[in-house]
Amino acid sequence: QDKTVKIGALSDQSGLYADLGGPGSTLAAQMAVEDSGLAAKGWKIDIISGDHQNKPDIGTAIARQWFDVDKVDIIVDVPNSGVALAVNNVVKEKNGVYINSGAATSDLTNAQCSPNTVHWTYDTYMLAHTTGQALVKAGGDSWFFLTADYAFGAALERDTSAVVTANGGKVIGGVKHPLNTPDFSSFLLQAQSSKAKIIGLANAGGDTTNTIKQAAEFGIGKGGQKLAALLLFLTDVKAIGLETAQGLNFTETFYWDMNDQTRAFSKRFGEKMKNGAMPTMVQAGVYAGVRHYLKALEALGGNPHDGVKIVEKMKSMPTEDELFGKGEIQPNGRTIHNAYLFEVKKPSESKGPWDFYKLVGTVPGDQAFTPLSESKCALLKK
Amino acid sequence: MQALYAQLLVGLINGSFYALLSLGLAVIFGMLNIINFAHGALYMMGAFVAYFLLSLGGINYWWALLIAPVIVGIFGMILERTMLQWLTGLDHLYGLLLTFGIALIVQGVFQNYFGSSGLPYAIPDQLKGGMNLGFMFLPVYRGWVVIFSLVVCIATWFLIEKTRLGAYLRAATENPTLVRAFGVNVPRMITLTYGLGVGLAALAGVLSAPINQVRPLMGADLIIVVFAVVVIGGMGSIMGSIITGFALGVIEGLTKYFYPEASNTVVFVLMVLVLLVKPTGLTGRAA
Amino acid sequence: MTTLTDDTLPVTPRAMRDEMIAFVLMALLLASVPFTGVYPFFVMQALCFALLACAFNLLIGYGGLLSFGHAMFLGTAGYCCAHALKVWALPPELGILVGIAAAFVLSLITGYISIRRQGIYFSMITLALSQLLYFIYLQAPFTHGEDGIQGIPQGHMFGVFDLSKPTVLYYVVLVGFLAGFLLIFRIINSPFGEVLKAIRENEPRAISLGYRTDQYKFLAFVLSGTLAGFAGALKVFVAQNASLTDVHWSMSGEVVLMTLVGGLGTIFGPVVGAFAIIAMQQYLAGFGQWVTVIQGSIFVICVLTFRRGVIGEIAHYFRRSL
Amino acid sequence: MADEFILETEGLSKEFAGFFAVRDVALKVRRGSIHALIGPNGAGKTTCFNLLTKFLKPSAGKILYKGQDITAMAPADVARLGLVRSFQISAVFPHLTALENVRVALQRQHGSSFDFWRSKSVLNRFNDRARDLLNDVGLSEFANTPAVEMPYGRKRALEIATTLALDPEMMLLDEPMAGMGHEDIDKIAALIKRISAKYTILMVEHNLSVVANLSDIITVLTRGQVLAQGHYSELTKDERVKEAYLGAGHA
Amino acid sequence: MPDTAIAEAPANSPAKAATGGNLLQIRNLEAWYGESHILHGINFDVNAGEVVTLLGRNGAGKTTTLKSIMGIIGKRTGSVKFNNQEIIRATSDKIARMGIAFCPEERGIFSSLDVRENLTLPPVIRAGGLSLEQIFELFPNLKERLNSQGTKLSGGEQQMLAIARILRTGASFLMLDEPTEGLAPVIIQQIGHTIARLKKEGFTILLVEQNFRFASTVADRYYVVEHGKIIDGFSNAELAANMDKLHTYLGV
Ligand SMILES: Nc1ncnc2c1ncn2[C@@H]1O[C@H](COP(=O)(O)OP(=O)(O)OP(=O)(O)O)[C@@H](O)[C@H]1O
Ligand SMILES: Nc1ncnc2c1ncn2[C@@H]1O[C@H](COP(=O)(O)OP(=O)(O)OP(=O)(O)O)[C@@H](O)[C@H]1O
Ligand SMILES: [Mg+2]
Ligand SMILES: [Mg+2]
Repeated sequence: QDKTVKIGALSDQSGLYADLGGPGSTLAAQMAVEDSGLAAKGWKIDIISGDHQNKPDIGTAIARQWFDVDKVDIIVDVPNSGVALAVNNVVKEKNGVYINSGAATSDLTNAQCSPNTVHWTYDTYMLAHTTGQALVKAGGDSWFFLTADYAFGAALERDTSAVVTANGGKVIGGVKHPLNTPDFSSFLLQAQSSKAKIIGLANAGGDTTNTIKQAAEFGIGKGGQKLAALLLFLTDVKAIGLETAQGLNFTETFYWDMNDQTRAFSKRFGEKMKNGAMPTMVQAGVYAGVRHYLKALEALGGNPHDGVKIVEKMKSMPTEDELFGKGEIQPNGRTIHNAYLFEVKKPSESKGPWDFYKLVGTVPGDQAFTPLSESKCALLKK
Repeated sequence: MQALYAQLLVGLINGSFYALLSLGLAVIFGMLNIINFAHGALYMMGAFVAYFLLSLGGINYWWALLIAPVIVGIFGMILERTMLQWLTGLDHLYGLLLTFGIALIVQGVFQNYFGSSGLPYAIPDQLKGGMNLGFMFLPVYRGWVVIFSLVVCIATWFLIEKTRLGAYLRAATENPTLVRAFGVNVPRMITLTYGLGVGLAALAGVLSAPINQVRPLMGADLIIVVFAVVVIGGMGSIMGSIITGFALGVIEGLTKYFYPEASNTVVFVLMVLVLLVKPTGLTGRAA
Repeated sequence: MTTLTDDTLPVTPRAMRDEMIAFVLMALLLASVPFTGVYPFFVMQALCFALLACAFNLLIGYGGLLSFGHAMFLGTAGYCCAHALKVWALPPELGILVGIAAAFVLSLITGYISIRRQGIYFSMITLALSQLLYFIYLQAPFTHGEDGIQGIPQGHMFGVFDLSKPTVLYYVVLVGFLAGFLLIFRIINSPFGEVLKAIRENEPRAISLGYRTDQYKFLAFVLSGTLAGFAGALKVFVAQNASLTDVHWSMSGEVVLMTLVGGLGTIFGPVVGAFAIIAMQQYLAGFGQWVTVIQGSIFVICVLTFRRGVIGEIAHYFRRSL
Repeated sequence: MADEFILETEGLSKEFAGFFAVRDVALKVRRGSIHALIGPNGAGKTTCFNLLTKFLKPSAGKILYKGQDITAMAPADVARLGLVRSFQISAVFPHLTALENVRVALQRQHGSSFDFWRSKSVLNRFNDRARDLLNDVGLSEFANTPAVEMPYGRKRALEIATTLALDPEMMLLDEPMAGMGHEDIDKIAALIKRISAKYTILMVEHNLSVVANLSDIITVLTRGQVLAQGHYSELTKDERVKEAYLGAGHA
Repeated sequence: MPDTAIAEAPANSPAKAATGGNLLQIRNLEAWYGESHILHGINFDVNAGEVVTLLGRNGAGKTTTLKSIMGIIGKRTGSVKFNNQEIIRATSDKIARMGIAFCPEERGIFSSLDVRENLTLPPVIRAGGLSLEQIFELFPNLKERLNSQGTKLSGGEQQMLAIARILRTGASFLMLDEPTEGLAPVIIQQIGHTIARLKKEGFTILLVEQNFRFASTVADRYYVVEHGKIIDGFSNAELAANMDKLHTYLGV
């Protein structure tokens, strides 16, 4: 057993997820290595980064080459569900370790779960359950969905609808819009005339931000309807601007301004970022994941270069770090930690360039994520 | 029925962008005989310039409407002078390839510095709010976009088709050497025309900034739709591209209402249908 | 119309011999890759793209038609092959056939629509058609949208060759590539190729000689599309997935770039171009955001100063056709 | 089939947005003759050619070629029947050698044009015939020269050789001498004379001495209509022809 | 700057030019198309008010000479003086504005313009050109087809249009490249008359002709071009004496 580790941060470095993952994720991994203090104990830990450009084939090619040529032990981040699933197969084939933080698909810990994979931060199941449940309970009992017309959107809508009905709400309509639609006015008009109390946005990225902006333009908030963004990141809110985004409800598992520890970490992080950006939950997840991985290695007393073994060790240790607090990794690879319901502040309430969120509620991890009893993961059957 | 009116109107708004962009393409095509693949990137630049003007210089929307097209137009003229000009006499496809390269560079640089998720640009105060038209709530800004782009389109049409300049432009497309030998400074005219076409793209960019996010890739996918619009219209005339632009916006809008799954594809499907019936496009002259 | 390759060198028996020598050299070089320690997946990937670029080049370099939608054949064949392997559990050789057949059918349809317009219109129509297809695949259930088809079984070729072994896979891909390449070489130097050249040079004259030129261009289009499909089917085994990337228009752009860098209308140019661009993407991957900028710059530089491409310049220098 | 006339038109008309470029033309071309079509500029000669070769659709009238109605055919099909035209601007395949230019035409006739799986060496069987044709038009020493590099007059000759390769029964030549120097004119004229032994030729030409020397019969068109028809000597005496075409000064 | 200087020079107005004097002076003109060297040192003069004809075989370099004067050949050296102004380096639009007009052999009719637009396309550079009425008098065909698309005209009509449009501009020095090509004899006669009349009105004309019979009815002087050089020159009066030589030069 040697004490060398090579970490590959595979992310979208220039495309639409670059801001929420990208270089920030690499930085988060670096900080995790530094904070682990292993270097002082004689460990040699290197980090390389790669750009999968949101293309599964490029992602797998890089991953394969990392394992074959660069002798990488662990791949982290990997936003974009398509790439994430593709890389999942490679890591399993090469018996590496895979800590995904950026991808939403809950398949990673269900149908496609793998003994080499840990899924941190969030997934579609969690998003649907937390936001949906909270809003119905707060009186938003009739829903209209604007859904991106592809697998991710459909899953999100399906899961959320189930939650809404289960909690006594009603879904009164919905419209599927094509991915990357620049103009949502048609769809918004339909949502408006449906008179639903909540307009659920089962989409992501640019589609979500565009919908929110244009909804404001068409006076949708003023008519008493409320928008629920099922997936929204800090960087999205930044892009929309508080003026427009104010009052939005959504769920994240990390926000920089939660407590002293998160603030301290985020300050250090922001100083190293080009535009002073605060970490997103994806980047925070990378940090926490790498920390936990290194802890497991340390506990093993060296690097066995055996993915399954390391992940087993990781699952056997409870997780705990400054950013997500206490938690655990379930046998299917799902990390369990708290999820938080936020509301976007009014511009007048914001005190700084990244001061966006108000905490509305906390959902404990065991209620937020897929219960093991519902998981379709083959690992559980053994 | 009311919903239908609303969808028609909304379609018209999108049509404005198609019209402005395909108009710019038609102007450039008419003159330089190249398909300006960089059009989408320059459209994006227009929006970004407006954003910078506001955030760095405190210059408001109204000035941006004027200044951004000029700045991007000048940038376009520099491109023309330094690169496109060297392609005269070569196959038109090289123009397509060169501008494709330029588009990649411009988009890449902006992506590098501004990421992908987009920057906000607020609707100017004067155009905030909306009107209740009975059948729909029309944001004032959207109404403005339709009217303003109509005016710009018609003005451009007049300039190209009804003035001597237009005749020079068309003649110089066919045989620049000869037109120059008649005493017209063709290179300068070409440069200015490219600037005009690019300026139109930038203007569309400024118009769209408050509606959409200001994003480096905002033009990349749009431009392919506009290409389809151009193929449908046939690029035969300036008026043709304006009318097809608006018409397709409306058709697309209606599709979003009746069969939203197809709204991304409807323009392309229409293109296929038109080509099957009339291979030269609706107003096209034989290529 | 003006031709894209500004000087077409006459093909003499001597030139043919040069080309054969170059071909044998290339084949030997590629065959020795597994013994050199070069990462085989890289070479396999490049080979697939090289075949794609060669197919594309058949259309532009010899038919004068610039397709900006060739990714649609790559992607369609890829999806269909992947589906056949994964869902229908067909053996590899049949999977490849399914992919090729799909590309063939697609090229019949798209060719029929696009072939009647020339020049930039043709480019724009192919681009729009491929974008149409992109959106269809994005929504179609069998492609699994954004996620793509993952974890495709590689299986045993003809029941013997175990494709999950990198070296075996490498030689299968290499044989596929060489076969495709030779076919293209033959097409160019066939009676049909001669007519194609004549049409590119002066279409009205060809018509007046009694050639129904649309049919020849159509055949060239179908051949090119089908061969591109072959590349797409091979690529499935290398990448073990099929995804939207392969149908996106930026992929079509990359194919154009590869061919342009190597030399439009040259026989070996697309191969060299494909290797150059794939290598560049590999080694510049660390530059992240700047890769697009660099690619764009290569486009610009090629078009402005280096229109013949690498092989084109070499051929021009030695006054040979390569 | 041994008709006297190889090509006949009845009431052939072409209207462009209210303007009749060709009106009610009845043309009869005798098999084996050189038939000239002359007339002032804009008389409709080229339009007539375009109608006969189907590059334009007639607005009215009928075209009979070898007794067959070809009014509704496509250009390439008409060429396949043996009715072939040359262009007013020279039409060769510039980067193919003279030999290849001719071979392209031979190849069409003898099939195998779609064979993409065969080596082009199968085309070598056409080489002899191609050389013969080049010989006929005096281009033997240019066989391996790319067409771009040939002088203007030689290109016209090459074009004729290519056309002959199709073994046409009838050739339509539109101003074959336009832009040529005197030497070339004489050469081409002699060539046309020579080939007219085998083929029927319908040509448009403004060079009167050529017309006078070559043609068996002349049709004069003005304003889209047939003004007169006859031999050169007859026509020069016709006052109407003088006024409309030859001009006052003409002897 | 030079434009205005020229415009003020009195000798440049068509009316005054008839007084004679050297209008165009060409020395050691060489020209290239890309790599190929076409003109190898052309020398000749044109006096104001003259009609000068360049004769020569196909490919001798006549057209190239005209194009070099007009400034539309990529690479050219030597000296071309128009009104004592060196124009070898000037761009073609400047040259045109000094009062030189060119009618190319391939006619250059614009298909995207109608006949009227084609006719009025070249900008008027100074007063003194023909009016539209005068032009229609010369070429009645054009008047009938005014609204047709330019290239839909018959070959001969296009030739008329090409000549007609440069007569409008007020340029005093016309270069006509094979103006009779493809024209019916009647029209050729008409063009002969036109040239004679233009000469009378003070225009200077440089003509390139294959049709020697036509040239001999209008020209004052001849130059013979061969292989990119002027190999001979004589006046109309000396024509008879030079016929034999001409036969060998041109193969007439
Ligand atoms: N496509 C067209 N559209 C409109 N008018 C046309 C078209 N083609 C020809 N014309 C007109 O028809 C008339 C006859 O033209 P055509 O080219 O047949 O003349 P031509 O006899 O060949 O003359 P030339 O000897 O000058 O070549 C002309 O007046 C011309 O302007
Ligand atoms: N664009 C060109 N590129 C290369 N060579 C050319 C070009 N144009 C003309 N030439 C060559 O230049 C030489 C002179 O041509 P030019 O056109 O001046 O001849 P010309 O005397 O006008 O002949 P013609 O009577 O045929 O018009 C010819 O040998 C010709 O082949
Ligand atoms: Mg004619
Ligand atoms: Mg000439």
